[in-house]
Amino acid sequence: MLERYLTAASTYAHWIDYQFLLIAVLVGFWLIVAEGAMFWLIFKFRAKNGRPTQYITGEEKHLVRWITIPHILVILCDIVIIVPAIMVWYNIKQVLPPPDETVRVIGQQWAWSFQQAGPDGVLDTADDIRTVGELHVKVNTTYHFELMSRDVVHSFSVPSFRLKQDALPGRTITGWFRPNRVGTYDIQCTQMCGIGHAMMAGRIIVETPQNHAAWLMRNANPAAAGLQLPPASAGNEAATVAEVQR
Amino acid sequence: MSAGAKPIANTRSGTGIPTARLITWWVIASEIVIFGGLLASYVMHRIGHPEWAESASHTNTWAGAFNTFVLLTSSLCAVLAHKAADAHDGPRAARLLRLTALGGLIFLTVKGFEWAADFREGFVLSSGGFWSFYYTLAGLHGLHVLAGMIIMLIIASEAAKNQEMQRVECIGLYWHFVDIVWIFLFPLLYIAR
Amino acid sequence: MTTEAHVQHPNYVKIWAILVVLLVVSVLGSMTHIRDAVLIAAFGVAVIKAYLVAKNFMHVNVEKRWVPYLLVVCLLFIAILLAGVAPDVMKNSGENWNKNPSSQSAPSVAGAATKNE
Amino acid sequence: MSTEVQHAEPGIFQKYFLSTDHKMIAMQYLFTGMAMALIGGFFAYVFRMQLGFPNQHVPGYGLVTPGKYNALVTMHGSIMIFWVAMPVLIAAFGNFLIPLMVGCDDMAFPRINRLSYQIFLLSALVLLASFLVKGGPFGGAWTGYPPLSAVGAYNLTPIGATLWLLAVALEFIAFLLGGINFTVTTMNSRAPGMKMYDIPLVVWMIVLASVIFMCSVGPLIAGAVMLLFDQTMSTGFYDPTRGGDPLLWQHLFWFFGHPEVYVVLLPALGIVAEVVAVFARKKIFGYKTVLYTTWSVGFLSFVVWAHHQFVAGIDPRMANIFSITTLLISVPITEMVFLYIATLYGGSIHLDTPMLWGLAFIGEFMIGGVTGIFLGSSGTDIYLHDSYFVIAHFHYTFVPIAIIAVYAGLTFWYPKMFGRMLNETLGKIHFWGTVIPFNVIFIPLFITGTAGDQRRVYSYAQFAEQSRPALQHLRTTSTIALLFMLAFQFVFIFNFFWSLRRGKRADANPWRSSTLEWTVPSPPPHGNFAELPIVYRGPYEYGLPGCAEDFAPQNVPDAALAGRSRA
Repeated sequence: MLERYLTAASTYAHWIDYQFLLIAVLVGFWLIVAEGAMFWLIFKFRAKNGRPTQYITGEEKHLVRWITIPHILVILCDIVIIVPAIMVWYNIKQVLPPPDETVRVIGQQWAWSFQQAGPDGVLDTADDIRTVGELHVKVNTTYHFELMSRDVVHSFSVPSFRLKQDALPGRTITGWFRPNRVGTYDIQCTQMCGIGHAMMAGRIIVETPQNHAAWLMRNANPAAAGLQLPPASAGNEAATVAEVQR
Repeated sequence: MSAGAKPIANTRSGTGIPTARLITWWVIASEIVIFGGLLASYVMHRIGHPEWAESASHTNTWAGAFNTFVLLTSSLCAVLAHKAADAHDGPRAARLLRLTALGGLIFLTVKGFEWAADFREGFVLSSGGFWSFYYTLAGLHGLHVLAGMIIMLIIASEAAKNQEMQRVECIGLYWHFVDIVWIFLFPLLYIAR
Repeated sequence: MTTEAHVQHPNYVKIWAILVVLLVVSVLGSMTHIRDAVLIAAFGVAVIKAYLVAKNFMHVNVEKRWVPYLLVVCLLFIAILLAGVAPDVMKNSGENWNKNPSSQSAPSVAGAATKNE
Repeated sequence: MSTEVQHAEPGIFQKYFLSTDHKMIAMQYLFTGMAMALIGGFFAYVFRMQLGFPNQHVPGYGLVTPGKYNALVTMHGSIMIFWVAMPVLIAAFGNFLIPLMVGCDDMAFPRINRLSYQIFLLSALVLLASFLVKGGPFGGAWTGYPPLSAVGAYNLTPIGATLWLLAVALEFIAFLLGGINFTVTTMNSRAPGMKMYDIPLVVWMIVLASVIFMCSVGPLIAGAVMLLFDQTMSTGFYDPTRGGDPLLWQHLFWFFGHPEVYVVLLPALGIVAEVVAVFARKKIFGYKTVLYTTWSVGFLSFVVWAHHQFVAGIDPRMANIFSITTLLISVPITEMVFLYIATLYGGSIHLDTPMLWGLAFIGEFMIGGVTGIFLGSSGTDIYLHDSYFVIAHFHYTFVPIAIIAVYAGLTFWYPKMFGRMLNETLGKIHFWGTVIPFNVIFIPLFITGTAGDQRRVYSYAQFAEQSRPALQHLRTTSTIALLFMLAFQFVFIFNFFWSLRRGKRADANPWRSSTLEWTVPSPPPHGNFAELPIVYRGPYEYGLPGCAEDFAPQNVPDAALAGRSRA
């Protein structure tokens, strides 16, 4: 149900969408039942003069049953909801599949910056690529992200991946995502982090392996040289996206 | 409602406990949760940061021990005051309450000297995690001792005229609670190193 | 309004003496510098002293039953707080996260936070 | 045993500002709460205009910059919870109703009661002062997470942040004093014959709310002392580079935060129970069950707090425990709502304005409760946390609590408070003019929330996925609906002040209700009861067989019941 509102672009996105749908169905049913019961009772027992009210204490067995049975069913629905919810949480936040690549995501007051392994594929080497506000990833590859913050609490959120994790200063939090759809998606900061909270937008660009390799070459600085920010986004990037969009 | 006249509501005792003591128990319950929260945060940080033990070793255990002794003695005077109040001996209760308040004063002066020594050694509120908690905990406790002393002197002045004798027991309860908080503070701040 | 003597007053000075002895025990315990002995002595003594003060000085034993229950429930809430918060604040690492050693904050990134267009 | 107390006729200042009469203190809380509601509502108008019509001049305010937006959102949240919901729901109704419904002349400690209002007024003034200081009011969200709230360089409102924290701390102290007074009065000063199960539900609920507040606010007061030192004395309680931990504040805050939302919910449930029982002319269905579920909700509210922090960096293993306890707490709340609906069965429902508000509360609160399940289950919370779905969820619980239930209580007890009847037609216009726009405000926000809108963001221009025109239309519709809702509030304000002088004069028991406050003239004189009542039965004896009228007041002996003519 969620994908009607926002594209699902990572493997575990549809787990969360199914969980949302499951809750929506169960909870929606009980909402309609309860609201319907209320309006029906209001209509049926509206004040007609001459009709005295019944003296009901609430201990009458045959009436209490009308509450305990739906209540037990609601509890069953709760259990039906909680089990998949915990499984979804367990598989997203607790169990991290083996990473193909690792990215370091650093939140600071009012920008996301990223550190990726350069052509040598190893992080924290001289040829790492550091970008600000833009993260280039390969499609169908499992990424681990090491999330840190340099000042206040930020929250790394990619709605299309259904990914959200707060970045706490003083902590390194590891999570994973595996994009399965090429395209450009928003990165948001969803935790109040001061005056520039709304300006902290980033973009995560999911590319085909060829485009990613090309980008890697373009941005790999010679091993010894200092850090180099990415050139203005390449002209042909829009073309590659269209060409790949099957 | 002139200030003096008590409402009927204050005189009734549906639970069998007079309203003065009932409200004291509720004050103590909410104080437990306040000191509990602060002590819980301190304990978690102490276990999480073993390196604080080094700065904890600079606290003066003797001053802490003497202060515990002072508070225990003043608690004794407080409960003797309650015994005197039960025997409707107002002046004696007032004298004992004033002795208890004196104990509190001694406690605060010893703490004053202790803190002065710590300041001279350069340990202030913002010099590290342990010292922040040390001054916050001891400071909040000291404020409660001070508040207890002031209220105690007011109650003592009324008890001397055999008025409002039930309040002697209530301020005694509060004082014992402040003593128990110090009983836990003493090992946490002075002995755990 | 006089208070009806709802408590029988035990020998307070005797209890006070026990408390002072316990205090001396805990201070001596701290002299031994055996880490665990010190902690057990100090906190064990503290719990006993707190029990003595509560029972004898505060007359909790003769109070209405629900008063000690109320105080214990408040302590229970603090225990719940401790149980819920300890895995994060007390420990330096956990499942998929660890605290950076406090000296080293997150690595710096070259250049100011330039917004790329 | 009459209660004539001879004292000089008090002067204006003495009578209105230094009075220790619980009814006067209730009015002070009520009017301060309503004034702060106007301020909070104005802030909502301003930042909704910025969201509905981005970056345009907001009439009556000017241009909303990101810094101002953060401050507006923070102050709207803080004011509406701490300075509107709690004072009006707990202190105003609590102070007015508890002595009257429990059958005594005043609160057990009138001067502590007066002190609690004075400290509350001081806290409100300290908060208002933070609007005028350099840098403006605090802008780091009503939760005030450090290091943003602890370091002036990060939040750019250092003085505002400290004043906000002091104001909140003072407000806590005011409600500790008030809460203790309510609890002691209800426990000790009940009328003879009023046993535990004869206490009206609204008194039970306000007392339980005060107890939950007292037990949960402690750790946050400790946290606030630590945050104050971090802000002013450069200590490092929440500074990770100096051994502190920002998560400690989040835990202490939400350990208080979640019981806090039940603290404001319970008085609203109590008011609605009274209103529904009176206007359906029916005994509450299962009074004891409602009480037991209230107790279990009260206790469970202490073990659910970290569902606000699923993705906030707590250990992922803890999230499952809190997800289970959150689903657990939805069980007693469901039972209570079912019992309220079951009360309507077999009744004769008079749809006067208070009843309309009461039923609207049940209907709207169910939507709020139901959408909580999406956020309580840890799986979906990964996506929905800090999105507009959360905003819509908690407004579907807070607006029924702080606005709909308060209007139910005000329209129900207005005749008793002021001796005049409110105008019914104006009441109905105001009812429909508030409830319908309310839904049109927040249903679209559910949709924008599921589409990924994050909260506390002054404009979505930077985010491609969120600047889709469809979402902007929803935000604009929501803003326009808010304008309608705010406009209709003036109908109530007019009705409130017009009826003060020219409303139909109300007798002692206009709604033919059976609780004790309706046995005294309205407005009740000083000292309330000419003859302190003795209680013979429970509060909701409606439709009692063998009784001349369809209600049996609590203070009428059984023998005299049959012979009662229609008074």
